[in-house]
Formats: sequence, C-alpha cells, structure tokens
Amino acid sequence: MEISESKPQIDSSENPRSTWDGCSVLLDINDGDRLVFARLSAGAKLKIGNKNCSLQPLIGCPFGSFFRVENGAEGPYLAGYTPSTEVNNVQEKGDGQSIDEFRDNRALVDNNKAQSLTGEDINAMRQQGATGDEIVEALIANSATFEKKTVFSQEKYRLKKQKKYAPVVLMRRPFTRSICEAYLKKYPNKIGFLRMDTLSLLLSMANVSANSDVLVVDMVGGLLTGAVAERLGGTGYVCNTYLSGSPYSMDIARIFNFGDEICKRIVRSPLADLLSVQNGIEKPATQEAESGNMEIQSNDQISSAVSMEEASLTSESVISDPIPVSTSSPVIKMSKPAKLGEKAPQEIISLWKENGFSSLIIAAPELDAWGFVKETLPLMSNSASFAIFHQYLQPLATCMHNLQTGKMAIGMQISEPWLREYQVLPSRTHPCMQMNGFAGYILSGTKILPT
Amino acid sequence: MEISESKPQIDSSENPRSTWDGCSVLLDINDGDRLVFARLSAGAKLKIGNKNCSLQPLIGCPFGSFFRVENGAEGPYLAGYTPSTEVNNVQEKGDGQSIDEFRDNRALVDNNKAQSLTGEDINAMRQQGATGDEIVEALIANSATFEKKTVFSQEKYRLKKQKKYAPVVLMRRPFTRSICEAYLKKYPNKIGFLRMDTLSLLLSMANVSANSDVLVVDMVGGLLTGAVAERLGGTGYVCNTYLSGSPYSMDIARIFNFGDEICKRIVRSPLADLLSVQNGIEKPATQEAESGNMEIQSNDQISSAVSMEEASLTSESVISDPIPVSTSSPVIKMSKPAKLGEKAPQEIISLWKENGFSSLIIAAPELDAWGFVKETLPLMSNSASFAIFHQYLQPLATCMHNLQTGKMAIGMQISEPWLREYQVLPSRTHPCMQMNGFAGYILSGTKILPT
Amino acid sequence: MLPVDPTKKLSFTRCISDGDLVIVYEKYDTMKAVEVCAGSVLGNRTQILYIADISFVIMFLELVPGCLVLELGTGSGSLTTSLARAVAPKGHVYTFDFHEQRAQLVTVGVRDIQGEGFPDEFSGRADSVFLDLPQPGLAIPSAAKMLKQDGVLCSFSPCIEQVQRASETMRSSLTDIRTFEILLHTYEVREWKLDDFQGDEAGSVGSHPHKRQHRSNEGSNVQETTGSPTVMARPCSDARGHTGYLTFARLKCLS
Amino acid sequence: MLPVDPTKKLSFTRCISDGDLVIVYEKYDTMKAVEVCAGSVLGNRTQILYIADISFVIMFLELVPGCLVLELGTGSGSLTTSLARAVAPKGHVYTFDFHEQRAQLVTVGVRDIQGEGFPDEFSGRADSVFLDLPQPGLAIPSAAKMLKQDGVLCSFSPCIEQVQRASETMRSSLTDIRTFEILLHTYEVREWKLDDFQGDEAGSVGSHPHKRQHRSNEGSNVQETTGSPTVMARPCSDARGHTGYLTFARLKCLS
Repeated sequence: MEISESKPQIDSSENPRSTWDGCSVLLDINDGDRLVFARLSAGAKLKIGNKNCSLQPLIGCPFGSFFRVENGAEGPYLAGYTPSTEVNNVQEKGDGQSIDEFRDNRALVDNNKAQSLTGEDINAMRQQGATGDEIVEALIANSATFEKKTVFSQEKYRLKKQKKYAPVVLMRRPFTRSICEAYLKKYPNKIGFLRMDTLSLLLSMANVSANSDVLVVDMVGGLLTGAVAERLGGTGYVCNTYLSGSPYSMDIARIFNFGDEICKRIVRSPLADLLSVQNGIEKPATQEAESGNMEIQSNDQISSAVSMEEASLTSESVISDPIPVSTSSPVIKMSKPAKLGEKAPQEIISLWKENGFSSLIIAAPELDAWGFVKETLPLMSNSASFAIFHQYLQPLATCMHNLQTGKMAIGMQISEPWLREYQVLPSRTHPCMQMNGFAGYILSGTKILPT
Repeated sequence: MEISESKPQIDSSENPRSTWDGCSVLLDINDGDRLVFARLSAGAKLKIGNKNCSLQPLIGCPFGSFFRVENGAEGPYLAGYTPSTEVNNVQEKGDGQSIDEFRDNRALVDNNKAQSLTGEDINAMRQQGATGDEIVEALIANSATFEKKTVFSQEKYRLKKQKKYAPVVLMRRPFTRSICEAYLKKYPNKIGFLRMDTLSLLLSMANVSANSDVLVVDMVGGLLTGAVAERLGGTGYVCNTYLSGSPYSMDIARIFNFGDEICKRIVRSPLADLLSVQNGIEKPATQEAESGNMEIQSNDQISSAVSMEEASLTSESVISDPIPVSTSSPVIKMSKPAKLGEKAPQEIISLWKENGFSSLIIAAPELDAWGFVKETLPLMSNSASFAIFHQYLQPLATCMHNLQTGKMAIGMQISEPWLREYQVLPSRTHPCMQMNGFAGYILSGTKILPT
Repeated sequence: MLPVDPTKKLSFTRCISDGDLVIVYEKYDTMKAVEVCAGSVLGNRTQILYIADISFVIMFLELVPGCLVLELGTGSGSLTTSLARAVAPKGHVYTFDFHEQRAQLVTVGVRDIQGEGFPDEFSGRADSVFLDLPQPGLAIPSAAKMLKQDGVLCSFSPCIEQVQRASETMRSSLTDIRTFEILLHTYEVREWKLDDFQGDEAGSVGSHPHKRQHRSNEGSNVQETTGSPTVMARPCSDARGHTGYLTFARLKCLS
Repeated sequence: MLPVDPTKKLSFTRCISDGDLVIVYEKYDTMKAVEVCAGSVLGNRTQILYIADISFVIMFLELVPGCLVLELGTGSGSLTTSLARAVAPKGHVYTFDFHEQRAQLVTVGVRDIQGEGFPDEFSGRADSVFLDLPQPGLAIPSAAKMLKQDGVLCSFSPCIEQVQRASETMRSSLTDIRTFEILLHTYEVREWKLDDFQGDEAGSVGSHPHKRQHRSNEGSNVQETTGSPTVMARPCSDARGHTGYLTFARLKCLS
C-alpha cells in the first residue's frame, strides 16, 4: 500500500504515455494469439511459451512498445525491440493469403514432415545461445518444401515459426477500446457480447460527457462503468445501481488505470436507496443497515486491501489461461490500484434527487429491459438521454411501445450497429472473411416530464 | 383472341430474345425514373412526357433495345436508338457525383435562373423539327452557369435536360429479376417488400427445380407463383393455395410471358380441398360446389376473356401513374395472354396425396406463420424442403420452436439476407449510399416423418 | 388435362432406395454425413455457406430451363450443380477449368480460359456466362462474344481490385454493369426465461416502485414480458463477413 | 467526501432559461425545429445519420478529457463538436479547413493542410489526429509527425481508392493499420394484430385441420401467437447504405 501511495497521482487527464510501477497493462502476445491484463511490479512474472519472464523491464516503457524474450546470463528476460516494417507487412498479409491460397493451392504440396531439424536439434541450438530468429532461420533452411511454397505460404510458414520460437509481446494501454476488444475476443460472454461499436454508441446516445451524472445498470462485468468513468475523466458521477442482493461485479473497471480523482467518481447504490429518496422520503435507518449488509456481501469487490489484491489478480488472469506467476508475495510486491465503487454518499444521492441523473445506460442482457426502465427512468432529469442495450430485439420493442403509450419518452429509436473490418492491401482489398455478426440492439431516447 | 392464337406458341424454354405481338414487356423510361409493364399490340399506346406514342414499333425488336421519341410526319413515334458509351458513363456517374459534390460544392454557385432560353423558345425549336438532343445542346449553350460548373455538375445538368427533352425508353424482358426489382422500386407493399435476393433464396431453400411439385401460399400478388413457374419451365406443378374465400391475386404472374405449357402448370386449390384429400376422405359434393363459388368470387382474376383484358390493363398500370392509352377498343386490339391459375384437377390432387408436395414456400407477410405451417407441412413429402418468408422475426422464431418441439422438421435455420450494391468507377468506388435495409426473414428446413 | 408421367415426377419415394442421396442429421441443425452416390448429383443441395450468392446468381443471370450457360472456373463444382439444376431438363452447362471434373447434364472442358478465351463454337449462343477467375478482366472480351443479345454475364471476385479492373473492361462491350455483395445473417432461437424482476424486487424496495409503476402504466396497454418463458431469436455471433463481389453486365443490344 | 460545485453540474434545470438550446419534438420520433443559441454548442447532440461513425471514432481515437486533438477538414463541424465534448473540460481541439468557422473549446485555423501540412508548433503534441480530406494520403506524413508516441490517427473516406492510397502511405511510419466501416440499422416498432388463422378457417375446412393440429402439438409446449395484438419490430427499409471508411493507425513506438 505504501508503494502505491508514494507514486505520483495518476490523473487520467494527463493521459500518461509510459508505464509506472503499479500500472495496469494489456499484453498482446503474438499479434492477438494471447491477451493478458497484468499489473506491473518488480515481482510480477508472466510465462511466455515455456519461460517465466519478469515484467519488471516493462516499467517505465512507453505504451505501444514491443518486447521479445532474450536469453541473458540470469536466464530469459524481456527486452525491447522494434519490429521491422517487413515483419509488419507479413503479419498484415495474413488474411489475404487465405484467398490467394484458396485460388492457387491446388498445385501446392504442403508436407510438414519435410523438416529435417528435430526437437533435440533445436534444444541444442538454444543451449548454445541461439536467438529465436536464428532458430526460425535454421528451420527454414532445413525445410525441404519451403522453396516450393508460394511467396504467401513462405511468409505464413515463417510467421508460424516466429510465433513459436520468437514470440513478440506488445504492451497496450488498457483503454475502453483495447479492454472491450480483448474481452470480446477471449471471453465475450463476460461482457454480454458487447461490441466496441455498440459500447461507443451507448455512450453517445446517452449523451455522456464531462460533468454528466450517469446512472448505469452494468451487468457486463464493469466494462460499462469503466467506459463511462473514462469519458467523465474525474468530473460528474457514474452511479452503478443494482437490485437487492450483492452489487454486480466491477472488476473490469479496475483494469483501467484510473487515478483517485476518477475512482472517487465511481459509486454504487442499490436501486432501493435511489428510489426511496426519489420519492421524497428520508431513508429509514433499517435500510441503511441493510445497505451496510450488502457491502459486506460483496466480499470480492471493494472491502479490504487484501481482497483488492485478489481481485486484481483475478482480473489479470481472466483473459489469459496461465495466471501470471508471482514468486514473491503479491500483497507486498504488487501495487494497489485505487479504490473505486464506494457506496454513494447520502448528500450526493440527495443532489441526484433534486436534479435527476443526466444520463441512463442499461446493459443487462439477460434481464427484462422494461422492468429496469420503468424503475430507473423516473430517476432521470427531464430531457435526459437514455440508452438500453439488449441481446434480443423483442424486449426492446416491448419497452419502446410501453414508453410510447405511457408518454414517458420521445425521440426513441431501436438501432443495431453493423461493423465491418477490411483487409486493405495492394490488389487484395476486401472485407475480412470473419465477422462478429452479433452487435445486440440499442433502444435510445429522451425522457420527458410525465403528463 | 384470334390474333393471340395464330401466334407461334411461346415456350419459355426457347427463351425468346425478341418481342412479338401480344408480348408483355417492361419499359424503363429514363433509367428507372418510370417503369411500365405493357403488352405490345398494334393499338397499344403509351404517353411519354406529353406525347402519346404507339408501341407498335417495339414489336419484333430484341429485348434490351433502346428507343427515343422522334418527330415524324404523322406525329411523334418511337424509334430505335443506340446510346453512346459516353452517355452510359454519364448515367453511371450519377451516384458518385453526390460525394464529389459534397466535398467540393462549397465554391459552386448553382443558379438555375441563369438560363436565357424560354419555354416559348423551346416550343418554337420543336415546331421547327429540332430533335431532343438539339434542344439539350441549345439549353447548354444558353446557360450562363454551365461553364462554371464542375465536370460532374455539367454532366448532371446535361442528364437532367436529356431526361426532359430527349427521354430514353429501354425495353426489358419481364423476368423474375426485372419484375421483382420494378415492383420493389415503385410499389414494394404490393409484393410484401420481397427483395430479389430474398425471393431467390426462397426458391433455392425450398429446392425448387424442374419436375418439382411446389405448394405456395402467395400473398405477394402472384410474384412468388410466377417465380416458381419460371423455374419449373413447364414441368412439375405450382399449386397456389389459399384459405376459404377468394384466391389471392396472381396478377403479377400474368406479367411473365408464360406459354401454354407453363400456364397449365400453375394451378390453385383452396387449402380445404388439399386437406380433405390429404386425410383420405373423398371430397363431398358440397365442397365442390363451394369451390365453384369461389371461382366466381375471384372475378378480377381468371374468369372470362374480357376480365383478362382488364386484368392485363390493370397490371400494366400498376407500376406507372398514367395508364397506357389505347385509342381503339382493348378487347379487339390487345392479345390475350395464356390462361393460368386454373383450379387443380382432382386427379392431380390425388397424386399429391400419394407423393406429397416436394417443396413448400409461404409468403404471407401479414399472417401468422405458424398457423399456415402447421396446416400445410403435413401435405409435404418427407424430406421435402420448405421456406417461409416473413416481415417479422418473432413469428418465425415461434414457428421454428414449435416445429422443433413437435419434431416435425430438421435442418432449420432462420436467415436474413443482406444485399449491398456498389458503385464501381475509377477512384470513386464505394457501396451505394442508399440501400434497402429490409429483406425480411426466412425460416427454412426439411420436413420429417412425424414420430 | 395434362398427362402426368410418373417417371418424371421429382416427388420423393417414401423409402430409401439403393443409389439414393442420403443426408443424416444428428440434431435439428447439424448434418452428420453426406453420402453422395453417382447419378444423384442434381438432387444435392448447394453448400450452405454460399447459398445466398448462388441463389442470387441464378436469378440475376435470368436462368430458366432450356438455357445454355458457360462457366469458367469450375472450382468445387458447387455452382455448376446449381446452374445445371436451373437449366434442366433441356438446357446445358459447359464448364471449364484447369483440372478435369465430371458431372451430369454438364460438359467439362479443360482449358486456360483466361489466356485462350472461349472456343469459337459457342459464339453468340450463350444465354449466360459465369466467371470465377483470378483475373476476370482477361476473359471478359471473349466471354462477351459468346453471349446472345441481351445475355447476362456475371463475374465473382473476392477482392475489390478485381472488380475495378473487370468493370473497366466490361464498359467497352457491355451495359447495365452492376456490382453486388450478398451475405446471409443467421439467427439462433432460444427459449428465454425472463427473470421475474418485480418478484425479486418487491421485498427489499418496499411498495414505492409499485406505486410508480401504476402511475406510469395508467390507462395504457403496457405489455408485460416478465413471467412466462418466451422463444426469441438473436443473430449468431460467428458470421461470414465476406464471400465475394458479384458483378453483372448485359451484352449491348444493337438495334 | 468530494466537494460538489453546483455550477459545474451538467444536470438540467427544470425550467427553460434564456439562451438555452431547445429542441421541439412534434411526435415521439420527429423533431420539429432546432434552435441553437450561441454558447450552447457543446450541449448539442450530433447528427443522427453519422452518430455511429462519430461514436466509433471517439472510442478508437482513445479520446478522454484532457486530450489534444487535431482535425483536418472541419466540414459541417458535427465531428468537431463531438471531439470537443470528448476532451472537455481540459483538452483542446484544433480544427483546420479552407473556410473559417467558429466554436467553443475549439480553435479553428484556415489552412490548406493537404498541401501545407500542419503547423510545426503541434509536432509530437497531439494525442489524436482526425483527417477528412479528399486526398488523405497527402496529409498523412505531416499528421504522423504531430502525434505523440502510440497516438492514434483516423482518416475518413467515402471511396475505397482513398483508403487504399492512405493505407499505403501509412505503412511507412504508422502501425496497427485497420479499416472499418460502420452502419446503423434502425427498426420500426408496430403493434401487430395477427389474423386469427383458425377462426377464419374453421367454418370452411371442417374439423380435419383441428385434428391434425392436435396431433402435431401433442405433448409439446407449442407457442400460439394468434389472437392478442403483439408489439414487433422490423428493420426500416430505407437505410443508409454507406457513409465512409474509417482507417485507424498508431504512431510506431520507438523503444
């Protein structure tokens, strides 16, 4: 805890471009093959291939840096590295290849057994200090079929061997963009299949900007809460509300590198508390006690420093199969991220009662949309914008119909974003062959004064 | 009637490439601005601009021919014409222009009042025998702003004036492709917004091919019936079934140039008749009488030669606002198209009872899908394919669920086709800015033996 | 009345005979195995991945029974099969590729069409021509010569550059040039039990939300979706993002 | 507890004050008029047609409060407004165009960026750069110089040829080059009264269909949709088919 406190306050508005001790990062290993969220510290380690590497060399480096495993005197370590433009090109050709091969590979004989280098040979090379690149070159030189391959197949072969023998680690900033895309790729169900474009539309359609007071129902692991807080940048509030019982997980919001100023603006409140105040009745003491209960129930979330460490370990392992191994005690070596998601204080709730929330976003893909909307919409300021995400169209249609007939909102629209990525390469430009066809649906609109 | 009978039998498999007296054609005026279905005859006339032109010169010409209005000694007449490649390019540039103008037109001053040629001047030119092209050139020469326009704007201006003063008529074959696209463009509600790609998928997914016996519920004006008959080419049967009351309109099927062989393969039958036979009960005489009734109820459809003429006039006017004017009596001058949609004879119904239909297509966008499916599916042969079109997703989801739980079908899939047209021009390639976003949904599958 | 020749009926016999095509489904949506016996190729359904492209091509090529079709680039033959079914029983498909294939109702030629062009014997005889070649532009002048007046040509290409070059070549002899892309979105159907929002909530929140609910629902036909299980469909997330571009053109009619 | 400064709250006052932005809705989905008063530009919602592009750009440019953004090709200023909102209150947007415009929190320069490039003063200072130019390729080398390490550039172009040339230029100094297209499909909601299929039918068909109905429903939870009116959504048929391509790239990080 002391380490964390002694670090300079990380204000997101400063938008730091290099890492620090205690910084959360996204490690992209071999161009998306593996994605790991990690918190940097002197003691943090990550297994890459069959090697355990300290993450210490990553501290202080700029985001966007590439690293490779080098063999040092004290064993393997991660060293900075600048990929050549050529390698970059090879990677980008990946997708186009499938087409060209589809068209031409009738004559191609691809026999992987034509490799004369054995596993023992490679181990021997390694022990003699050969770099990963050197092993790749040796494999190519000893492949009986390499020369017969098309240029694209040669590049594909080289890339495959590079990934195995000379893995590349790219260090990314954990921003909404990268976090959402990483989860979507590896654990889409944890974020309710919320795509980047859908998430960005939720923020825009709910009119989230500096000084907004945003009410969210976040059943997508804290991604929505984090995305809203990132936009607020230490102004306004994001209030994460929930039904009775324990609050929904905000783990993903902890992956962001939010400083104290932003963390303080992320609060939670059971819906019951917001509703009782909304109706102008002072909260009875029994409900206070009840809320106190809930805070203890949510043991994996925001209680003590120790559970924080555990939570941060959990979030690190969520994306990657092997949990980054820390040889020393995580409690001592790992820095504590700032505390977020405290219970909303009474005076803030009272202010919301007076002014209403300025935005509402609901991402509860498994629950009935109308149930939440009819409870939360009255908490909104008039003219406030709302955006409801759902995996099915029908609940939003019903919801829109009810809001129309109840004269509760105007300017309503159900939309489904449609995102397409392209491969753009000389003479090989086309939409990517694979696409994520599921964006979900958004009901957006403006709350009006009930008549 | 004599005229029609004396014509050579039109067998669709001969796939005639030129028109004949009595032939149905699609006239595309000014590149899709106006679309008219017409039946060619010596007496048929069409108003183009403010001129009444006989369609007689179109008889015997190849499909795909262009015509323009020329001023002859006996008044305006349609004359064949070969558009230059240049004009064709101008037309194709239409869509790209919007972008370029969007980007550059801040500096463009477009003042349509800068034309010094008056309406009187133009009338005078006409009376002196000037062609449409000559008038267009005069308008350009007398425009004060033409020279200041961008190249694209100049072409746009020229095209606009050409459409007004030198309209072009393109004569198309009435095939499923052109009929569907014309209706979709001008009267989409008459065909239930059934898009070309959706219709083509219905035919494929229901496995329609030569010698199929296809049961259809066609509430899209006869387009589905016609499309199936076109595929059958005089083999198999398409049976248009309907609930009690009058049969659904098959007007659009009459726009196709089906010969007798194909028309005989288009039959209709009330669902009750198919069901009673299906259940192994011979049809009681009362039902026969009832069916006779229905035939009379459908007075606008298939009864007498006179109402046929009316129907064909109706179908001609459906797409175009002004009804083509026939100065002489239509009953005498216009040829009679072949009779289609007769009541299915009892022996054919008995054969269907024995073998079952081999395909089922339902296009009843306003009715409950499940209601029709549960009635018609038992009439299918086992392993027969079916395809159900609907404007809403939810009724098909319910239908699929019921077929699954009832173990009535396998291989089921709900699909939504997605069609995009592109502008492909040098340096100006992009998807078209306007698209038809509504394809509807298709539930397809294979009927199985009920267990 | 029309004579009905039972041997020409497609309608399925109720028992499986020797030599039949049999498709075995494990569940309602998964095929286990496809056993194709020679002679039943025409009864085969096209590959589901490309069914949207194939269906559209057949309609836009204006194929009907009796047509003569040329295909360049037979590939797996999945389109060839569909072309043959569309022109059956009287039409014919002539398909050309580098490699020899075999089929019914179909004549397969081995030829480098891109370089050599079409055989002269088809000149002006084809109702439709389909091209699936890496460089379609090279074959288009020859293909256009094979078409009847107003006949339709289609070129399938995965990359936009191929489309750009093909369209450029088409402009000299063809008209009505149009490029399309077609994809099929599929939906999965699930039985969805909505969590009973009100039931859970009532105890802890107290009666206030219910009051508000009544106010907002007042006098309107509010649809309650909670409670009973509902069947719903949602798009499958794993979708095919692209198959190729389809460029169609017609032979100009010289009047 | 945090101090709450009421003057900084965005929350809407309940009565309309002089100088407010007022949007008048005629029905639930049609706006009647938009009256914009100077000083309230930042409260304005972006043009709905392009909201999908704008939202995606802001997320993929990784804009957060405090960022410095350069925009080339101000155009109507609809993106400028959204960029300014995203970096408010401490960030800044510098936007350049041929024509002069005005706004808050935004500095507008008149400059031929395509030809002249960016002013040197921004070199290495921009978190993000956005280009909306007819020939983006010309401006990319200058734009890349303005970026901080790992900073993101986006180029918006309607035509694929612009994307092809821009991507080619980007490859020399930028990495992580990705091109996207984003569209918004909208749905219309209707109350749909299903025709009572059975009711109409029963009289004329007799009892047979009912028998069969019972057979097929036997022992299963068949969902009957007939009878009561249902609310359903279907895609709007008139859709925007294309706005443009968004190409993103990052400045390579030199370690």
